[in-house]
Amino acid sequence: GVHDMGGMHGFGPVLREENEPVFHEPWEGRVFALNLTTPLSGGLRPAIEAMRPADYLNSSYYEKWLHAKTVGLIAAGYVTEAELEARVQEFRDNPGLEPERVENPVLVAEQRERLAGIFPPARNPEGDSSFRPGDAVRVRNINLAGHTRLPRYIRGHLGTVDRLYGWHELQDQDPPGVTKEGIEPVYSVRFEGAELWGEQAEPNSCVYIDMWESYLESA
Amino acid sequence: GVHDMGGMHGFGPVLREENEPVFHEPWEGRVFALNLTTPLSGGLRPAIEAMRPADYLNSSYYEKWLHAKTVGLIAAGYVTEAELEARVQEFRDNPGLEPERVENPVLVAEQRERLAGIFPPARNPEGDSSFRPGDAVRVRNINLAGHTRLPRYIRGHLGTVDRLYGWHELQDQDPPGVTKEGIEPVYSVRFEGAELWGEQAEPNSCVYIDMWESYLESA
Amino acid sequence: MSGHHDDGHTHEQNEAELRTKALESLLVEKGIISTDVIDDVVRAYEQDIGPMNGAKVVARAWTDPAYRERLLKDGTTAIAELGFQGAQGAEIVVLENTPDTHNMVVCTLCSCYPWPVLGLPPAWYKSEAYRSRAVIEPRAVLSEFGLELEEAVEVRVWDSNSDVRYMVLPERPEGTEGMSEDELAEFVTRDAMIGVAKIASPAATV
Amino acid sequence: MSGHHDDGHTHEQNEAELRTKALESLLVEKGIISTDVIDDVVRAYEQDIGPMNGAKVVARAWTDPAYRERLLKDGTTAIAELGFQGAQGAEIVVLENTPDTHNMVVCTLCSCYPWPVLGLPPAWYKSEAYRSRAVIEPRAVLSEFGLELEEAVEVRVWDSNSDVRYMVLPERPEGTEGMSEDELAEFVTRDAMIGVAKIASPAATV
Repeated sequence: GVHDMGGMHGFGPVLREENEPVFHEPWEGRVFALNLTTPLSGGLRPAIEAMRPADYLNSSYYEKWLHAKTVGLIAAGYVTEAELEARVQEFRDNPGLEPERVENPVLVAEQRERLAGIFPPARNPEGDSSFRPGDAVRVRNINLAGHTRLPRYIRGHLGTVDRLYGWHELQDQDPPGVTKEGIEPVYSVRFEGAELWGEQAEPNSCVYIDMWESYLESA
Repeated sequence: GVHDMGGMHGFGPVLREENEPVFHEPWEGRVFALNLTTPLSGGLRPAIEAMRPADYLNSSYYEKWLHAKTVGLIAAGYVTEAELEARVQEFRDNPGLEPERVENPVLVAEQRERLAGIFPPARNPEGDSSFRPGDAVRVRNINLAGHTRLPRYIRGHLGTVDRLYGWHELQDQDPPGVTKEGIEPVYSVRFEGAELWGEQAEPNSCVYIDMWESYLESA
Repeated sequence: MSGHHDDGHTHEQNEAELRTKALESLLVEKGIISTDVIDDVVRAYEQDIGPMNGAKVVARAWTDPAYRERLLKDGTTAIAELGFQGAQGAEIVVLENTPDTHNMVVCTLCSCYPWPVLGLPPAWYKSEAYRSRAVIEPRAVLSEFGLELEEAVEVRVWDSNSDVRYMVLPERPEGTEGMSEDELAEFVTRDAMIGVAKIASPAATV
Repeated sequence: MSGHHDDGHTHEQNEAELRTKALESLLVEKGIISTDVIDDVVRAYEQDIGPMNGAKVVARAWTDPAYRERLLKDGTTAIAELGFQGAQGAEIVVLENTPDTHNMVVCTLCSCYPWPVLGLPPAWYKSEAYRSRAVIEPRAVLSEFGLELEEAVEVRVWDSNSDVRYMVLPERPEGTEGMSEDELAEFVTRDAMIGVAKIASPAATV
């Protein structure tokens, strides 16, 4: 999808903002925190990536989160679309109305503890791995329609294994919506700029990217 | 840019319209004809491809033409931005106002003759060519920021020359805005689906695409 | 500038319409174009330049083996024999569909299309969905058009990225034996000449 | 549902704001979250979890060679020594910038970022321009940030596509000899820890 934009031309200069706040508007902070405190399996990315490309490019970062979180909460049965739309209408009809405040210090303490901990993705501490640092590898030409961690710009290219990070769960979906089962070695793999971008590569530059073992074949 | 969308996922089903008119609104026909009758060097595509990706995806086909034609007519000095904006304002302020009608049968006849003729792109009738039908070729990994006829999905891939079409002018721009000089052989080259899309390729399918000779190297 | 529209309708002045009026008005005022030139081109593409032209080419090829041979060898010239040429037709290559090979045409970068024989492309041909998907999943796309091809049939997708334009010569359906060229042309559809459909046998629809 | 905002402002109720209110209101009503949980998380990321954390890590690495070694060997554990861990920090790899090697971090597919040490990413890091360009023209991007690197310096771009998160350990600037860890931390910028800037020598700015 259009989210897979590494190496794509046409997005213009990188625009920076001086003294940027963490959240530009209060609702952004609420959406952020709301997402962090109601984790859903699979996270937000598949729903964000399933947005119409024009909508994806026209939505701000937290608008995408809000969209995906809403989709996820409805799918998981936390809220129904009907009650959500009814509630939106209430707020629309009553400008200045704020959500009712409910405090629960026990929940606050629990969430603090949870958020201060490490969130290790499920993984094996060790196992077999096929590649060693220095090995030449080629990225397989995999073109999944669903969520994947293998960007287009790297497919088919030759690289060199830099190091093994450990064993991580697969995140790719095939078919879309169905996460592939499995835990695999994940490597950092180095690709020379000239390999990725040909004559248009900048001098003396390279990309390191994390590759699940099934993305790779010996070269 | 985002216009280079061959093989990109996420654009949904192909939606068809029954009994579709040639033009959905009168202004579309006017824009179409206006473009055809005031040809500008380089055509519309570079300006269309230079649109912000979000605008590109949010604009209809003739909205893109209108945008690019306006950019082109201003750049070529046919109209100034100031007089155009002033005229837009006049039409905005006067709903129902139509452009003044001026008739010129001589111009109509001239345009008819021009449009009924063949528009041959400048090219040599013959010359040297490096590849023969059946030759194995690899597409060079060229990543121009400007207009190019080499889509991303084909770069780096192996194909087979099917036939030589003739000698065509280069259309690529490098740097953006500057069309490369030269006339080259253009071939039809065949790429197997599995070569382009790996395991996700559909069975017994292939792509034929036209390749200027400098896009190719022997494989 | 003059001339109010007096058809009594309130026009919603969308931005594209306003800007088009402004451009046309300025170009006419400057003598670069005239109103009737624009009218004439619009009329030509609305009435004269459309898939009925390609249909005549196909019907001729179905009934005249020598023409068929010329058409497949040099599409541009054979098509010009029937009087069709012009913008977006400098070099037209005709692709023959057979029981073993199915050709379909796309333009992934833009929406290039053989205007002299097919007119202006339908919206779906210009859609991002068609442009992105035709090369990676042509069978899935054909299936949405109602055309299911067996695996034994090779699907060839032609990406129109140069000045060459492609038109498909569909298979002549059964049950059309003895029909005249004009009768045959009635059966030939735009979609079949793009390669996203076959032409149904008239017998099948009785 | 209750509680009118009574600060006297007229709020423009944008759609995202309305929908966020509706979601929060429903989730609170159902007891899934409470208002103060949301307040607490917002406050944490506005006040406690930000680049000042990463700056402490960098300052420690600059002044404690053994820590530096641990940090480069196992970033996650060494960073946790200073009390920084949590969401988006399950595995943090620290990349050492040297006179010969410049590392910079991007996430082309999304906007992954090492929250425990850098907080939430700035808008430019999440921008399509940065995500698309960092891997194909890193030097051009760095140049827009005011950083011109000689060709002899290898530029390494790290695309954060797995659960591993990257943080850059910038070079310690000249003129900071004898400064304390706390003083040094003041000099460390977010952009230097993303790898789009170097840290200026304090002497240079006098």
